[in-house]
Amino acid sequence: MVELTWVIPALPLLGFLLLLAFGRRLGDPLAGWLATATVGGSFAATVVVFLGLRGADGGDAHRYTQTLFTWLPAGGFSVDVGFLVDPLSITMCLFVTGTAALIHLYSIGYMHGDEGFSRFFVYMNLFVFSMLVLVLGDNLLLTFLGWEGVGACSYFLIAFWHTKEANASAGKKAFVTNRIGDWGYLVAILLTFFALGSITYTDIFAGAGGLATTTATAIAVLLVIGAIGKSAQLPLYVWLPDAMAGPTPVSALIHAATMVTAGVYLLTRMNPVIAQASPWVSTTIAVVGAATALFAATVAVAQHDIKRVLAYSTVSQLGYMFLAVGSGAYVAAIFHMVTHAFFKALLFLGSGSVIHGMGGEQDMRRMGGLRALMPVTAATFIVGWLAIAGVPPFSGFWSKDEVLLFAWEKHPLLWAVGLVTALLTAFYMGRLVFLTFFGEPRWRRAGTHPGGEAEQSAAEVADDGGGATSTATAVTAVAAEQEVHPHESPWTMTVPLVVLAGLSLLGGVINLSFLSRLQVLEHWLEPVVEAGEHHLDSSSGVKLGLAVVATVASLVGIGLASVLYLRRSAADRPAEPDILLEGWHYDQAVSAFAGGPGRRFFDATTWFDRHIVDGAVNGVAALIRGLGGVARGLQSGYVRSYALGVAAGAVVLVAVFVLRGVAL
Amino acid sequence: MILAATPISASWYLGLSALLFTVGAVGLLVRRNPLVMFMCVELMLNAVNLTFVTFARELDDVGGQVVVFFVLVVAAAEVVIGLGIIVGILRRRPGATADDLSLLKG
Amino acid sequence: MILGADPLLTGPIDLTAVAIVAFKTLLVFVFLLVATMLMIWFERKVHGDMTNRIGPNQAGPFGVLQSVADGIKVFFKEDLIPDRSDRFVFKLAPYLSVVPAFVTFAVVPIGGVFGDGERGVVSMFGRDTRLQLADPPIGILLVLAMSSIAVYGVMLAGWSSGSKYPLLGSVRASAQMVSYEAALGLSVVAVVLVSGTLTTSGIVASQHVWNWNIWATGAVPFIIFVIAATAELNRPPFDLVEAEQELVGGFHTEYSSVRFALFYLAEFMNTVTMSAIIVTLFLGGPNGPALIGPDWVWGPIWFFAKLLVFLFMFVWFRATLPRFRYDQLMDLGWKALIPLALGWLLLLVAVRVADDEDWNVFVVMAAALAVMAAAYGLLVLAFRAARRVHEVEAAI
Amino acid sequence: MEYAVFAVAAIIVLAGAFGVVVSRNPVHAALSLVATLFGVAVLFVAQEAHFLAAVQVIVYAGAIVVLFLFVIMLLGVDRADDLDTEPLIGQRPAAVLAGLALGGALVAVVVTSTVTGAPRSGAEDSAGADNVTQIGRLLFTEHLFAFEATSVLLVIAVVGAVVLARRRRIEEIDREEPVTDLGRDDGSAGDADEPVEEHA
Repeated sequence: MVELTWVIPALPLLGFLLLLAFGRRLGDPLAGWLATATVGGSFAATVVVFLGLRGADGGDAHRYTQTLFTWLPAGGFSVDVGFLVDPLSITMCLFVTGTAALIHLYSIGYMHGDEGFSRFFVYMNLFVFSMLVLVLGDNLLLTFLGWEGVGACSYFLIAFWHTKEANASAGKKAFVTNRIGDWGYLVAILLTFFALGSITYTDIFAGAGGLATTTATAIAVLLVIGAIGKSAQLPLYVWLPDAMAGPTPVSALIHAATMVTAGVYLLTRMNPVIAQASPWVSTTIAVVGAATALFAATVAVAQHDIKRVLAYSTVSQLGYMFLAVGSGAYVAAIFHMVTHAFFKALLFLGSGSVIHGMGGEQDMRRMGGLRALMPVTAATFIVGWLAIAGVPPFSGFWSKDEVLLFAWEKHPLLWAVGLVTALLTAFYMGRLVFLTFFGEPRWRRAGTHPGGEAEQSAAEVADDGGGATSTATAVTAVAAEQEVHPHESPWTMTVPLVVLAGLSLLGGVINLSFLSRLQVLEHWLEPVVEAGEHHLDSSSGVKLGLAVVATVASLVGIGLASVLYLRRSAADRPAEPDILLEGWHYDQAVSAFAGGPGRRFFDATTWFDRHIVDGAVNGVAALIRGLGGVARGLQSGYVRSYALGVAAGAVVLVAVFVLRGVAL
Repeated sequence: MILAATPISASWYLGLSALLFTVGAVGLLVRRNPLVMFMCVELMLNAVNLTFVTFARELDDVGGQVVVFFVLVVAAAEVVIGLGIIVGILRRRPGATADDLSLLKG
Repeated sequence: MILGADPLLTGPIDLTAVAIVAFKTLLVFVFLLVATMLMIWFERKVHGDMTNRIGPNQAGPFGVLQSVADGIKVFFKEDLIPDRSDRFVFKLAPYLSVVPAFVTFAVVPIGGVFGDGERGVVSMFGRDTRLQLADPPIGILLVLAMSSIAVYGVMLAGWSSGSKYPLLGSVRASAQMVSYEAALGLSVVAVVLVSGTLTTSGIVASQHVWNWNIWATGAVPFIIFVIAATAELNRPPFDLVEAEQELVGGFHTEYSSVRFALFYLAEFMNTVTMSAIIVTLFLGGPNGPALIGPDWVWGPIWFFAKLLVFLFMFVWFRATLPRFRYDQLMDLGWKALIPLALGWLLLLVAVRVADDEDWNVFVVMAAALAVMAAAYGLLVLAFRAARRVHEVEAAI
Repeated sequence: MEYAVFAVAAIIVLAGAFGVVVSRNPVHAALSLVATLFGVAVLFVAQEAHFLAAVQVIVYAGAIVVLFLFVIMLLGVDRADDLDTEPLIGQRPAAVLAGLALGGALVAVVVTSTVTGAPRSGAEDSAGADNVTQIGRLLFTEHLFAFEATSVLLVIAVVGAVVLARRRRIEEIDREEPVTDLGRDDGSAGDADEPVEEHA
């Protein structure tokens, strides 16, 4: 059954090719169903492979490599296109294909009526294919291929409504920011090949133990840079909030559930190398993660745009995963990745449903009281909220608890930051839920559009446009002049919501931490992370204490939010600090630097490029052109002259061989 | 009678095919009629075929003859297309020679 | 060497062997000439009878010597060479017509005993040999090669005359011959497939007793071969070459005297040769039951009997069938005979493979027929589309 | 006897080849080519390549040269060429020089070297079978792919020839191919407007 691995990425690829060729002809619902079917089939194949892998006996049987063909044979170096199936990759595949299938289904409803309907699914299928290549690739280069593939798809999809300036520039921003991380990854590949002579994972696992500490450190640092770029950590997080310009399903699939976790996946995959590196590397990872988590959580507190809140929340949760990786809790990182995929996808899709129902409106200050009008969306959203807030027994509780436990082991300060973040998470999510689904309806009051310049622009950048309308002005016009009639979404959108809500509720059972026997995920992933996994020796008392403290923190956050936002009307609500709304001015600082001293440096580089580099190239070209002009005389156009040349050449060749034969 | 008994040396055949090839090549260079030039190409192909067959016998390997078979087929295809082109040209420019078709000069 | 298969030449080559070969050559030559002369008389006589005329009856008994008389007359006529002709080619062309007919006949076995284990070998002057001039290992290919060479005579004769009608006649004739050669070759392939050899003696041997190829190949290749052969010979109803109404006299309009006689001779010689080839390929050649007397006598007797049937058939065609129009001729060749020959060949191959692999013959036949039906449908569609394009273009 | 066959055939081959080169009339050149082809076929037979000899005659003499003659006759380009002038300066001496050098070099190769090489592995499988069987076996086992490729090639060539030689209506030609001057230097501009000459 494991032999079916190639089917997993092949189906989305097939879907991509079919849609590319016939997408337009298939038209509105059909193209979407085709895409959903291929991804669903891919999920089914993953389940089959998973069962096959489970059925296999332990040890090496849990690692299976399927080589399809040799991709780049170059002397002693060759790269195969092959798939590595082990507990880690198959776990990733399961939730990637599963979530993707649900989101595809959701998109059929969400994208209905959009002129780029089939194009959307072309990109989505390509994305799923790339993501699966990333996850399943059995060497660093193939993973890099998938890595770039998802990056490209992310770019396409962020700028999906590319006719609008803001969307296009958001896409560009994501692309450029990711390049910085990719640079780190590329150099890491080269360094790995240099050090080990191979870039396949099996060889890396086998050879990692023999690496010198400095080499391992260098590789690890470079990989971390790559991961920071892809997973939107400080200081390269800036692209992710802007990436919300894409359609909401894209945000759910790419910028919450799957692609952004690639960095975490990469670090987990390469854990033997990180284990071999200096300890300060993992400490750095943990610190970066903790800082990002706290930073993003504070920013999320003040956002008005429903999707921006979720975006910063995603950054924050990714910080948790980094914290886990840095603390040596790879299983916890993956665990949190899985549960996060469930509830964050749910939240995004829920927000999409809200936006859809509101006719494109994204500002929470003009929502409220939607609970009654959109019962399914509201109910599932609340499940997602409780899960992300870490309220037991929702899935988020278990995974977050696990991360915090390891953070405590690493350093109590990290734990404290995590705890504060948890509190903030519960708070801002509570704020979001209360503003959106509770209180009095505020969408009827036309013309009241509070907020300063900054958030205006922020809202514009992050504007979604929904399925029906696509420009910010249109949205404002709709909100200002026409009555908005919020309504529940079609079944294709609510069914995924319900399924994801169920998963968010119950997702924790895969790794219940209070009994060793119930830590299924941990035992499952054990062979993959044994080199880097930190083993706990905390007593169950400590575990229980930490869990209680975390739960209390969550409840405090929710309570705080309810006090501030549940009952009060819009007027007497506390105003959020502007500095938080604008993300601590980080974005502006980056822009200012790039526009000021950075700009001058770039100009200098441009000058160098234009005059020295291009000059050399153009000079060579001019030289060739001159020589060509001279040689052009030979091209007389007379066939027989050419034939004469050929004959002369033949004579010379034969003569050379004859003379050589005589000489030898 | 002794002459008849000993098989003729391969060198004779090879030498003959060398001469045949040369004649064909020279013909290609000096004639201007595209049809005749084509025929000269056929001469050269035949010279090569003869060489193949000679080697096939010399080495006792039918592979050489198989190659000649393929050369024949390819020559047929080449002639068909070549003549098609020549027909196309001569129909519109009766009496055009190879030297008149020098539109592709540099 | 080319004659290697003949037991005469695998033995020592001495004076007897050379004498036998020379004798056989002479025999074939004389036989062919006499047969041709008689054929001319035969044709005129039968044709006359069929059209309620008497035919030649003055020269010799029943006019048998009419051809001799004609020959003498032609020899004494003035030999004209047109002014605008290409003299060298003009003189060469008649020989290019006659020679292939002779060469083809060289590979036809006209006698010999083809029994179990015996492959047409007879004893002659104490030496074993075959009753055919040559038996090259690629005998049947030689026949095809010669039939393609025969085009040259017609083509060059028409061109070298330096006149319009002969040129058109020759282009028509050569296009016709080249076209029908494909169908001819494909039906020969069916025979080769069944007989499993390229030598004419082998083909005859494989038809020993009553296992004639006309049955073994399922008659269709035979019919195709006869039609294509008639066209190759430029005989009625395919005699567009000399369509008097349009082309005066066809490619030999400008010829006279001996050169004309050579064309005339070649035409009838080809008829005889082609009949012999048909007999060899499909009707078992000299195979037949030996009734009384020595066995070897019966080979030539059966051979001539069969030959006569076909000679009569060709005359019959001429007397009864109207001439084809040129487009009908081409349509028949390219759109009917070639696809049919090809399809039948594939069917034979399928049966053959099924036989070798021990498959169910009926299933294979059914599948093959289904494929052929589909191919036929496609072909019909293609023709229809082509005709439509044609009509549209004609309308513009 | 083989010497006699070789000598006669060689003379025919070379005479035919010279005939191709020096004939003023393309039809004579084609006939000379046929002579050469026959000579080569005889040489094939002398080297026990019976099958190729037959195919040579059928394909080359029976089809290719006939095609040449067809083209010559249908296009009416059968008038004698002018062999006395040579527009490309120095082409003839250079050609003769190149020819001498090429011939000399090739003969030198033949003289100075010996035939080396080993029969193809597996050649002994078909040893004993006759020429046709051997070629057939090799063609349909080892060279099957090449064989199929040539069949595809032939189909393509046929389609290509039909497309190339299809006589389109005059207005269509004028619309599609405005450039009609095929490089003749005296380039009479009126060429473009003249209807295509009807030969046939």
